[in-house]
Amino acid sequence: MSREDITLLKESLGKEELLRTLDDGEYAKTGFNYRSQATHDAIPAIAQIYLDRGYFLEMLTCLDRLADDEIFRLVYAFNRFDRCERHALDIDLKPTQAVATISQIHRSANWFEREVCEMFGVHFDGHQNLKRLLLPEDTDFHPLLKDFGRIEDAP
Amino acid sequence: MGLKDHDKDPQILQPNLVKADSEQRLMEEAAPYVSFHLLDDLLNRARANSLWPLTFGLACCAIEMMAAGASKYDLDRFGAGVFRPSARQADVMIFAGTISRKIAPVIRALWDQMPSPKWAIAMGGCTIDGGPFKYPNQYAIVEGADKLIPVDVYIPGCPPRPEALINGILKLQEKIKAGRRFEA
Amino acid sequence: MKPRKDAAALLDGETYFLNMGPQHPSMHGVLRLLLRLSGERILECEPVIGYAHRAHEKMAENRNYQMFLPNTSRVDYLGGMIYNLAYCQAIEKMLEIEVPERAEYIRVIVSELNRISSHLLWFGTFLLDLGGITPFLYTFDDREEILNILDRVTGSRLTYSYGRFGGVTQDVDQEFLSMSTAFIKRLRTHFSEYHKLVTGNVIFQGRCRGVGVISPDMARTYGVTGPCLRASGIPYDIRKAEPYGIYDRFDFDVATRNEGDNFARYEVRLDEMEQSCRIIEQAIANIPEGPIMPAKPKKRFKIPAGECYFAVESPRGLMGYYIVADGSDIPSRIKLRTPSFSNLSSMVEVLADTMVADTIAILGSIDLILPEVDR
Amino acid sequence: MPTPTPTTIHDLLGNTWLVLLVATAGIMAFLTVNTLFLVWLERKVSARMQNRLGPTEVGPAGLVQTIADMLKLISKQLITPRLADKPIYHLAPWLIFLPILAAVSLFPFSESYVLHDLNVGLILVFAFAGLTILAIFMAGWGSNNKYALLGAMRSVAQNIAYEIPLMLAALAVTMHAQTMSLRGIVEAQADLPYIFVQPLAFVIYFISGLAETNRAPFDIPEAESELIAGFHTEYSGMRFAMFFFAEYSNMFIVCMVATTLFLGGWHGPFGLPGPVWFFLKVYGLILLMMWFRWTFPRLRFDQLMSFAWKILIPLALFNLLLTAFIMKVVA
Repeated sequence: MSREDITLLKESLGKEELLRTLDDGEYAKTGFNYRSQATHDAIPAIAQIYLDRGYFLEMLTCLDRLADDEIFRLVYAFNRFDRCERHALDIDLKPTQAVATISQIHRSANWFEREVCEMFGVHFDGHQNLKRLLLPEDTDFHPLLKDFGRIEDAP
Repeated sequence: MGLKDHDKDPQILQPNLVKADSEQRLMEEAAPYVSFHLLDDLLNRARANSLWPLTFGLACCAIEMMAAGASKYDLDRFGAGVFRPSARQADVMIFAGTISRKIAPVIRALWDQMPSPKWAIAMGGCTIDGGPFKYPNQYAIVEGADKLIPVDVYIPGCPPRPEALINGILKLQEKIKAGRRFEA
Repeated sequence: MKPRKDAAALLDGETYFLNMGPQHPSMHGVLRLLLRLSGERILECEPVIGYAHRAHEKMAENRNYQMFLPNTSRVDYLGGMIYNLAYCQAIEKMLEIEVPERAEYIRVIVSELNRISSHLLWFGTFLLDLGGITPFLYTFDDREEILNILDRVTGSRLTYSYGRFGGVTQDVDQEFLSMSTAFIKRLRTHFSEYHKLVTGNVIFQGRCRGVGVISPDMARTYGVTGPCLRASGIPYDIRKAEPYGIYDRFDFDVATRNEGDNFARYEVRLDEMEQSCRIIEQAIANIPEGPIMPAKPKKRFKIPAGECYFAVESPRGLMGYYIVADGSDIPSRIKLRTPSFSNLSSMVEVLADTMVADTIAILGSIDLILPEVDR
Repeated sequence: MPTPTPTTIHDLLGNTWLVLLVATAGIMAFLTVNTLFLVWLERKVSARMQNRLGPTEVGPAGLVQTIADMLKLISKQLITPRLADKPIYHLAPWLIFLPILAAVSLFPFSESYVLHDLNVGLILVFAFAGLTILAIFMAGWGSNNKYALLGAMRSVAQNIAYEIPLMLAALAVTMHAQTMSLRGIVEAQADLPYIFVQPLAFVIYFISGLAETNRAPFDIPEAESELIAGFHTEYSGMRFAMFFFAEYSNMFIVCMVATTLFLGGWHGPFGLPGPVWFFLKVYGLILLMMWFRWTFPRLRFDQLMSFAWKILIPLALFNLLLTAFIMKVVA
């Protein structure tokens, strides 16, 4: 893990308006070299910086924390090809909030965002084709929500 | 035969079933007097020995289906190795893998496209009852191929070995030779 | 006679739509492609996926960590061993379990055997997509050998549940090792046959060279990984970039090509099989005696709140488990980052402006496993 | 050398109508048995090439396998797609089926077994074979299925492209033989088969013939991995069987023409009956075709076309000119 790159990232990302926090990710334990948190409107700018610096979007997923904190947490993982440098970026959303799409910046986000929208009902503003990805198009539920499809609710 | 029997039949409420039922009864009643036994026998034997499966894999089992068609197991020995990509030319549909709810209508359409007489083999746990993906309140899969179409032979396993598939096909051959189809 | 709008369009040179799949002989399962065509040239392509969606991620939230183990090998049934062991390794990382040396070596051997068998199957089906039927049967023959070997220790041909948290279920014997050695020898002699039959063939080269080029930039923005990425000139292999298990102990090369076309992907996979053979040989030479499970394996456990991302190199690329624990014995969330998902998403761009026949060739060359895309 | 008077079937039976009936029945029976045998052979040959056994369980060495297949196909339901163009859809299998009967009747299996000996026999064979394209296009169009139509269009383009080198190659032979009668061409090869005189023409003819019969590596109209089953995607049961029958019979015809034109027909280096030599050569060529099919991957459509127009046709023209030039100079 190169120090210079982190300094660079800190300079561009660590600005108050983009990131709320920027911590060491404890790689040995979590697999992330860096972990940061941002507000929901900062993500396009951050994604652009990552793209310019040679990162790719490895994963985007969502955690349903409605029961505990009444939030959805979007987890973006950026990584690069020339060395292992995995950065996690958390974005906390209130259930009613939408987040800006980065599908025009990292094109892999296109399907990731569709999947998150399908599974959790999180809306991505500006996404061109936010229809169902894995489930039939007439599906009316979001299966990965914690209160959906619990075994104990089964008839 | 008269309608009297049918009047008592609760199935009268389902007209389609009644029609099929009355046809079947007609066949059964006529059977002792009218018989193309020799021809039936010959055709059944031909059908049994020429089961062309539809090239249609759903998931893991499809790989074992391919393996069964490959050199080591060689389904072609039994005349069942001619995998036809077009449903119009296939005789047997091997369900090889999990049936998701999204694919279910497609399967139904494919089955309807196949010309009679046709047969279905449910290969693997998923197509028998949902297999490992079945749990209370699941949302993704259809629990068993027989929810969609009538299945003739069930082959358990996850996935079944190619030997098991061959055995299933031999069982289907026996069934066809005996002239039995779509038992309830 | 009904008006045949699409058919007429085909003759008039207008554009029309063609629906490929989900039942199509070369959609590798249940992929569906919506194509807008002009003649045989593709103007637009939209993959429709989800026909093999089996809700693995929801199932993970419904059962404890051990019970999810059998699911893992069914996500990607061709790299089942690698997926299965990766899940164990992720849990071991979270629980900080030490894995015995011998188990680590066994894991490497079976993983690489699994990788070879996956590549062999790809080789056959790729040629099948191109219309060459016989190579498919030859590679299946070789593949059966691997399945025999793995069947011997795991009891399963395809969907292995061989890994346990802390080791593996069964120890391997000398017979297993000698079978593996014999297989590598056999495979190497067969490689020259494959080259004679396929690689040098003019028709094959004509179908592959310059077709379906993925540029390095395109690969990055779509998150393409695995052989598809390495064929574009980027030597990114998790086994080297982020060595897991004991992969840092082995001497092997990352196969790359620069062209990024079908042929490059073909060559990369062939080279990779050879590299896997090298790894297996080294592992067989160095495998120590000893236990295959920790002295006190964890039978029932809870994982303290926290999260872990664990990536491995599956036959198709970067495969990651993102596991979030909430302190109970049931995972709060398991996200599977699967390579085919991202690789397939790049097809929207790669397939544009190709011929129908090329579509089949390109899809074949990127090696899709649909249940892995749909999870 | 005095030529023996050909004994035709007319001399044996006398009555023209009877001749027609017997000959048609005879050819039908022969072609059916031949197709069944060829399909069985193909399955066996491919199996051996692929370390398999092929059909073994149905009859001795699986010989009854294809009969079972045929009986099954006869007894299958015939499905007509609702939106099909019905007259065309129904006519297509017949149209692909009937010209084959006509074409086969023209071949001299030996010097004495000739059904019709016409002085334009070669042209007629090609003319009948040309009808196949029409039938394929009708099948593709009538099915109202995009895959079928794509297959049909590919087939038309391919057949037109490959018919030209096919004809040009055959033309070079007729220049040598100075006749278009198939019998005459064979008789002209009593000393030396034309393959030694016209090796290039033979290669061109054989490649074009593969393309004409839609055999791999030119099986583009029914490219299984691309177009499901191509032009016959929507055909089931017996109608499909007729296409299947036509494919193998066309293969047979192409090889018979090759034998007649290039391999010296019924002539052989040592004394076996004429028909034996004839069929040995034909089946040898068919085996070669099968070998190709199970070895090569498939060409792409544009590659196929450019191969025909840019390589085969110029080569065939060159060969024709060269033949004409040499014959003029030598004469």
